[in-house]
Amino acid sequence: MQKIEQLIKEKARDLLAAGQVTSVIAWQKGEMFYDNAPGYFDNTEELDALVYNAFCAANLSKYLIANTKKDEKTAVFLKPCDTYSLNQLIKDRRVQREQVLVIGIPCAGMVDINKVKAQGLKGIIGITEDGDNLTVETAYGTKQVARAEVLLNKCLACKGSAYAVSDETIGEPMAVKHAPYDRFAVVKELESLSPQERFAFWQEELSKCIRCNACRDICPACSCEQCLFDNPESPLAGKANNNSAEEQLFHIIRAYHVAGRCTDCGECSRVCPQGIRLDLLNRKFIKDINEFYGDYQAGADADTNAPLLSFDVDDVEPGAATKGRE
Amino acid sequence: MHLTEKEEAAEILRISGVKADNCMQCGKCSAACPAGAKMDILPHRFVWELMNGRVNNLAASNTLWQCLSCFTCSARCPRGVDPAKLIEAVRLSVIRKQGENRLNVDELPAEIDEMMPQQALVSALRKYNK
Amino acid sequence: MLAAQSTPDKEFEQLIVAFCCNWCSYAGADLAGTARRSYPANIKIIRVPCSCRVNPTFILRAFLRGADGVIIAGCHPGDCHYTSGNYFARRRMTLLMSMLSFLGVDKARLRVEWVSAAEGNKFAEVMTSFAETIKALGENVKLRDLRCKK
Amino acid sequence: MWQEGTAVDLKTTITAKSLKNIFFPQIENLLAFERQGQKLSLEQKQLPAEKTIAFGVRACDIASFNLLDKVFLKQPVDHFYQARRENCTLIGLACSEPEETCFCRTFGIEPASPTADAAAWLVGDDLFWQPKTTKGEELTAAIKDLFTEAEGGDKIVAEQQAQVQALLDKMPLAGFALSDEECSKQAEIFESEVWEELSKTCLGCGTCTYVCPTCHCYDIRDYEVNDKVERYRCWDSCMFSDFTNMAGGNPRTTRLARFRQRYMHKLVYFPANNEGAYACVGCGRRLQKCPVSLNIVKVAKALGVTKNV
Amino acid sequence: MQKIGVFVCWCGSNIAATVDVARVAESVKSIPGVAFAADYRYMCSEGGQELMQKAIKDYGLSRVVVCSCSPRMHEATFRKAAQAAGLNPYLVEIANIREHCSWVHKDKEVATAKAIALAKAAIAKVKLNTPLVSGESAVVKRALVIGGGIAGLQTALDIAEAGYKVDIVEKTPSIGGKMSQLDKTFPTLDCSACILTPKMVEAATHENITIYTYSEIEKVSGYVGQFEAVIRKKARSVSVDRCSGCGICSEKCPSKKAKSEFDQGLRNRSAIYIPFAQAIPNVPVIDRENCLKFQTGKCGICAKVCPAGAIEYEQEDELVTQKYGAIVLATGFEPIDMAKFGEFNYEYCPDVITSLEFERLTNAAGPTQGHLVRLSDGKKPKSIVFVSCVGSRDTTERGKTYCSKICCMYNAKHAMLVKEKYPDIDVQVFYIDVRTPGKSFDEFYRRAVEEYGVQYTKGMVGKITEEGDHLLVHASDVASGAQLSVPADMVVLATAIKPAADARKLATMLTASIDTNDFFTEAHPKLRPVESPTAGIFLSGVCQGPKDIPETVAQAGAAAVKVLGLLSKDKLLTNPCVATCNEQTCSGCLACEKVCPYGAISAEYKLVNVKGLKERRLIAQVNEALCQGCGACTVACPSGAMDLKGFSNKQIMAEVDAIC
Repeated sequence: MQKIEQLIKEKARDLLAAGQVTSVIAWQKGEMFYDNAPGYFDNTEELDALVYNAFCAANLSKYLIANTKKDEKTAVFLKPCDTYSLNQLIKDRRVQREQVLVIGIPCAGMVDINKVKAQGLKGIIGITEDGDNLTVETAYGTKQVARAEVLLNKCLACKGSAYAVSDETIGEPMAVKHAPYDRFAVVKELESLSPQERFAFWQEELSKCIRCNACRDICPACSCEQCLFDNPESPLAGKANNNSAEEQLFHIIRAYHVAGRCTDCGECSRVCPQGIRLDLLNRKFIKDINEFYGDYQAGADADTNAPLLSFDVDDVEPGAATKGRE
Repeated sequence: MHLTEKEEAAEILRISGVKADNCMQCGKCSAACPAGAKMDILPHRFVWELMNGRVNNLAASNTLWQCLSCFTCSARCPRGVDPAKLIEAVRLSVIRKQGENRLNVDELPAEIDEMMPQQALVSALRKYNK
Repeated sequence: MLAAQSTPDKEFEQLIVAFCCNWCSYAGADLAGTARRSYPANIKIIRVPCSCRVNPTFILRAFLRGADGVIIAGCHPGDCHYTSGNYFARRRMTLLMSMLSFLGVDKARLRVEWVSAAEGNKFAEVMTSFAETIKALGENVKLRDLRCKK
Repeated sequence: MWQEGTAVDLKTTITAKSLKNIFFPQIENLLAFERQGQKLSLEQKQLPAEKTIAFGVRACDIASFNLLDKVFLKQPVDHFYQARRENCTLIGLACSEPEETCFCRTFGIEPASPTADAAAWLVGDDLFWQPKTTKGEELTAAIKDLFTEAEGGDKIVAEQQAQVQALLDKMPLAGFALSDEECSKQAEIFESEVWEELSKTCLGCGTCTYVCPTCHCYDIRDYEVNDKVERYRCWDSCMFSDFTNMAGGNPRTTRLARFRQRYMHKLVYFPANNEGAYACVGCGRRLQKCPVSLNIVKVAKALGVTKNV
Repeated sequence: MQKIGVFVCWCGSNIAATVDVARVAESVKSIPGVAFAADYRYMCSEGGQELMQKAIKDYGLSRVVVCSCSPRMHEATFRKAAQAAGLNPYLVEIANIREHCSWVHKDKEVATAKAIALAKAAIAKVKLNTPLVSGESAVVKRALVIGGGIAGLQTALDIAEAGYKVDIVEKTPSIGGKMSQLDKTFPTLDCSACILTPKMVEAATHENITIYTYSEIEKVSGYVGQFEAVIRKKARSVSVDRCSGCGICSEKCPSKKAKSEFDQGLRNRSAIYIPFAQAIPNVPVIDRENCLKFQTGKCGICAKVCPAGAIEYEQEDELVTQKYGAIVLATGFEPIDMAKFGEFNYEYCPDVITSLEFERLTNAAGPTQGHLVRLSDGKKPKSIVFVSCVGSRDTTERGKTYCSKICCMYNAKHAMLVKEKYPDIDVQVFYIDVRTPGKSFDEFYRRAVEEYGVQYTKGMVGKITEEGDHLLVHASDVASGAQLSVPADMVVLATAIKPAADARKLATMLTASIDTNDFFTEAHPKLRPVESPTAGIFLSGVCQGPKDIPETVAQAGAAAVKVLGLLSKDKLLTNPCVATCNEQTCSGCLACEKVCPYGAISAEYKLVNVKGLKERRLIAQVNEALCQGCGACTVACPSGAMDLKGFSNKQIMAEVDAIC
C-alpha cells in the first residue's frame, strides 16, 4: 500500500496547489500506527500527515455532507466499498455531486487491530506490511501474521474492486484475498434457530448496547439533520435503554430506517464499542429485500428507487413472506 | 326415546348437514330429476316437507327408493341445497328402523333377472350395503 | 440484565390494537356493526386515513406498551382510495414482520389483512380468528416495556 | 455481576466498558410519585444495601473512582453513589502486561501498585495479597484461611513492578506528559483556533463519554407510567446535540463548542476546581473505541499543553 | 390545560342497550383535562347539538369528544355544530361506541369497559388536535360522463341544460347503449328507438355536449374539482367531417364474416360498418381485425367507392387531455355468459336464444326484419317458452346472487308482443317468482296472463333437450308437483345482467369503490345512492346496480343534480387534514416525494434558522391543494419531519398509549 500512499499525496498536492479544490479528505496519522483518523487537508503543508495503509477502514463519504453545504469543491479518496455509500448520499440529496471530486483508490482489505490482538499480541508498537503477511513488532517481541486471518469482517464480504462512482482512479485495482465468505451465512443460521433461541441470542447481544449512538453517527445512510431519537418532540426520544424492549426498539428502528439504503459497508459493527453484530440486522433486511423484491445493492447507482420507496402490484403478501421460516 | 315428527325432521336436517332453508322452491331439482316421473314426491317438495317439519309422508314415499343418487339435483340447485343428501338421510333413517326395509338382501333371486336395469342394480347396492 | 418474565396474575386478558384504514376496513368494521356480527371486545380500533399511514413505530410502541397483538387492515391491493397506499404498507409490513420474527418475537402477533368496505362478515371473522391466535400465543412478554404494563 | 461457575478472565488488561457503572449505573430510578386527587404521595427508592466485592480492578480504574468521589461525595452528596461505594470493597490487581494505549503514569498512577482497599499481584499462578485499608483488613480477616504467609513476596512483586515500568517505557505514549502550568491558561486555550481543525472530523457520537471511567454527567427525566410518575437518572454525553437544551435554548449548538467543552473539562476546568487533578486516568479506552480515533493525547499535543519528560 | 367536553350518546337503545352510558360519562370525568361530561339520548338530534353548543359556551370548552356512532356517519354534523358554537370544527373527535362496540359486543360489562377505553383514546387524541382551516381549490366547470347509453345521455343532457360543458366518452362506435338494441320498452310498449333517438340527437346537437365515440378513458388523475382525464380516441379510419353516412362503403366491402355486436352476433357485418341505422355519429368505423386492407395490405375498395373521399387508413389513435370538475360513471351492463349453464343447451341448439337476441329478432331493423322466425330453419315457431332467472338468484359461483330485477317485466313484454302479433303461438313462461312491483307494473304482467292468455307456470326449467325438429323443455310445476316436458319451437332465456367488463379497470383508475359483483359501491345505500364515496365521482344507471329504464333515467337525473351542486361552486373546501413539513428537522432527502401518489411534494432551497444557526437547506414543500392526506410520506420520512394534520404522529401515539 506504500506506493499508493505516495500517489495519493502527489495527487492531493497537485489538486490543492492548482486550487482545483479547497480541501481534500483522506486519512491522517494517529498516535499509534493503527489509529489513523479521517482528516481534512486544506493546504499542502498538512499533507505529510496523510497516510494510506492497512488501517484506513473509515468510510469518508459521510464527511462530504458538511462540505457540500458550504458550496466549496472538495476532493475525496474513496475505497471501492465507500463509493457505494457516496452514491447513496447523492441519491438522498445529502451530497451535491458536482461539488465533489471523487478519486477511487484500490484496497487490498483493511486489518482489524482487535483480531491482531486476539492472536495473543499485546503492547504493539509497529506493523509493517509485506505482501500477504504482516510483521507485528510488540514490546514482547515481533511476530508474523497472515493478512487474510486478521481482515475486518466487512472486508470478508468485499463487494469487489470496481468503483460505483469515481471521477478519477489511482493505481491498479487490488483483489482482497480472503476465504470464501457468504455474508448471509450467520443470518441464515440464526433464521434456522427456534424463535426462543433467536430471542435469547438477540436479548444477549442487544443488552450490551450502551446507547452511545456511534453506529448511528458513523452510518452514511443515517444522515438526518436531527435524528428521531434526539428530537424531544418525537415520542421515541430516549437516552438510555431501560429494559430489553427498548434496546430492541432502538435497533429495530435504526435498522428499519436504513433498510433499502444500507450499502452493507459494515462501519456500524466496526465502530460499536461493545462489538455488537449490528451488521446482522442490516443484512437480514438486505436478504429479505433481495428475496422478496429482487436483488438490490444500495448505492450501486445514484438514481434507482429504493425498495421501500417503490412497490410492485404483485408483491408477496406480508404473512406469506415469512411462512416456512418459523 | 320417541321423537315427535317435527323433532325427527329437524334431526334429519342436522344429520344431513343440508341447509334446507336456502331453498327458494324454484323446482329446478325436480325438473332435472331423471327418476322424477316415477316419484310420488318430487325432490323440491321433499325439501319443502322437511323444511316444514313433516317427515312421515316422506318416509312412506317411494321417492326414497326411486332416487338413483345421481346428484343431478344437487349439481343444478342454484341455492346450493343438496336434495339428494336429504333423500339419502331420510332413507337411512328408514333403513335404521329395523323391519321396515323394502327388500332383504338374501331375498334377491340367485341369478339376476337380465331385464333388471343396470341403474337399479347400482342404486340397490348403494342402498343396502350401507 | 432484566429478564422478561410473565406474571400470569389473573386470567390472561389479551389486548389487541387494530389500525383500520378509513375508506375500506373501518367501513367494513362499521358494516360488521350494522350486521350485528360480534367479535371479541379486547380488539380496539384506531382509525387511520390509509394503511400506509401506519408507521412501524406505532406498532412497536403498541407492543412496548403491552399490546399482545397488532393487526393492520387495509383495502385490497388495487382498491386503495389513494391508489398506491396499501402497496407501500404491504412492503413495509412484510419487512417488519420478517424482522420481528428474526428477533424471536412470535410472528403471528402482527398481522395484515385486506378487508373492503363491503366485507362486514370477513372483518368479524378475521378479528375473531386473530383474537384466538393471540389467545393461543399468550401474553406478549418479549417486546413489553415492564414499566408500562398495568 | 459474577455468578457461580462463570470463568474469571484476569488476562485482559483493560475492559471495554469502564467500571463506573458498579457505583454509577447507566439507568437508575431515583423516586416515584403518584397523585390521588389533590394529595401527592412520594415513594423514595431504598438505597442499595447489598455488600459487594470488586476484584481485579486495575490501578487506573481505582484512580477514576477517586475522581468520581470528588464529584459525587462532595456536598450535596449523592446517596445512591455513596451507598454503593461504601458497601463495596475494592481489590486492585496490578497490571502485568500494559497495552500500548496505556498512559496512566502521565497522571501519577502506578500501574503495578494499586491503592485500593487491598492490592494483589498475579505473578505466574500465585496471587500476592496485601490489605491496605480497614475494609481491606476486615475482608482479609474474613477469608484469612485462604492465605499462606508469602516469604520473599515483596521481592517478586517489586521485580514485576520494575518489569512493568520497563515495558511502559517502550510504549509509544511513554513520553506523554501534561504541563499543569500550560493547562491552567484557560482563556488562551479556549480561543485557540486548533479546535476548528480538531473538531471537524468528530462525529459527536458519545462513545468516548460512555466508555470513559471518569465521565459522570447524567440526565434526569420523569417517565409517566400509567397513573404514577417515575423520576429516573441515566448517563448523558456532552457530545450529544441536545445535551445543553435549556429553557432559554441551547448555548452549545455547534459541534466545535461541544468538542472543546469536553476536552477543556478534562484538562482545564476539572483541575481548576479539584486542586489540579486532571479528569483523566490514562486508561486508553477512548484511544481504542473512538470511531475516528480522536483522543486526549492528540488534542493535548495539538494544543501544545504537553511537556517532554 | 385543555377544557374537554365529552358527550356520550344513547342513540336511542342502539348504544344504551349494551353500554352503560352513564358510567362512561362518569368515568371520563376523572381524566385530567375533562371539564364536562354528560350523556344524552340522541346527540345527533337538534336537542343533542344544542346541548353541546350550550356546554361549549357555558364551560368555555376548547375541545369536544362525542362518543356515538361511526365518524363516517355524523362527524360532519358534530363539526358543524361545534363551528356554530364558535369552536374550530377540527377540535372535535368521535369515539365509535356503536358500530365498533355496542352492536358487536353482547355483554354489557365488557361493552361498557371497551366504550370507556375508546372514549379515553379519543380524549387522548383530541388533546393534541390543532385548529385547522380548510383550504380552497378551484372547480373546473366541466363534467365528464363515461358511457353513452340512456343513463349517460340523460345525465349529460341535464347537466348541459344547466349551462355547463359536458363530454361523453362512449366505447362503441355510436351512442345509444343497450336501449338502442331493444324493440319495445315496458310498461308502455312504445318503441325503444322512438324515445331514444330524439335524446341521442338532442345530445349530439347540444352546444354544451361534446361526444367522443369509439373512445376509451386512458388515465385519470387529480381529485374532486380538479380531475384530469386522458381520452384515447381510437382511430375510426374514416373522416367524421367529410363522411355523409351514405353507406356505400359498407355495401361494397368484401369482408363480411365479422359478427355484428349490435345484433348480438345474429348476423354478420362488413369490416367497415355503421352499427345501426339511427347511429350517432352516422359515420362508419373500420374494424381493423377483419379489414383486408389492414390485415393483408390488399383491397382498399371502400376508399375507391367513397364519393366523399372520407376514408383515411393512416388515421392514428388520438389522446385528448381534458380537465373536469366532476366525473359520472354510466358504463351500463352486459348479459352474463351462458358457457357455464350447459343444462340449457344454449351453445348447441340455435333455437335457444337469450332475451337480448330475442329483442333483435323482433326488432324491425333486426336481422330478420322483425319477423319472428326460428334461427334453425327460418320457420315460424308454433310455441315459445320463456325461462326466467337464468343465472340470477344463484348463490353458487356459476351465477349471480342478486335478482336482475328487469327480466320479469321484459318476459311479460315479450310474451305480450308475441301474442299480439301471432295470436296462434303458444307462449309459456317458467318462473320462480314474478317480481313486477311499482306503478302499473303488476297490471302489465296480469294483462299478459288475463288478456293475452300467456301461460305462467311456477317452476324452474331443469334441462332443455333436442327432439326431432323441436326442443323439449324439462321443468317441474311446483304448484301441482308434476314433472313437465314441454315441447317448444323456441326457448328464450332471461339471462342475468352484470356490469360492463371494464368497470373494475375504471374503478381502479378513479379510486372509486367497487363491490365483489363489480357494481360501483354507492356512498350510502339509502342516503347517497348516486354518489361514489370518492368525492367528485357520481354513479348513473345500471353500473350502480340492476335497474330498469324508468329508474335509470330517474337516477341519471339525480346524478346530474349532484354534479350541478358541485359545479355551481367556484371554490371547493379542501380536506385540511393534509401533510406538513417541519423545516427544522427536514433533511431534504425527498423520500416523501417518491411515495406521494398525487405528486403533491416539491423541494425548495430555503434559509432555515435552526437553534440560532442560519443555513441554506433543501426543504420538502407540500402543495396543500394536491395533497389528499394519505400519510404515505409521513412513514417514508426517517426523521419524522413530515407529519399529517389531524392524524399526527403524536396523536396516533397518544391513542396507542391510551389504549394499551
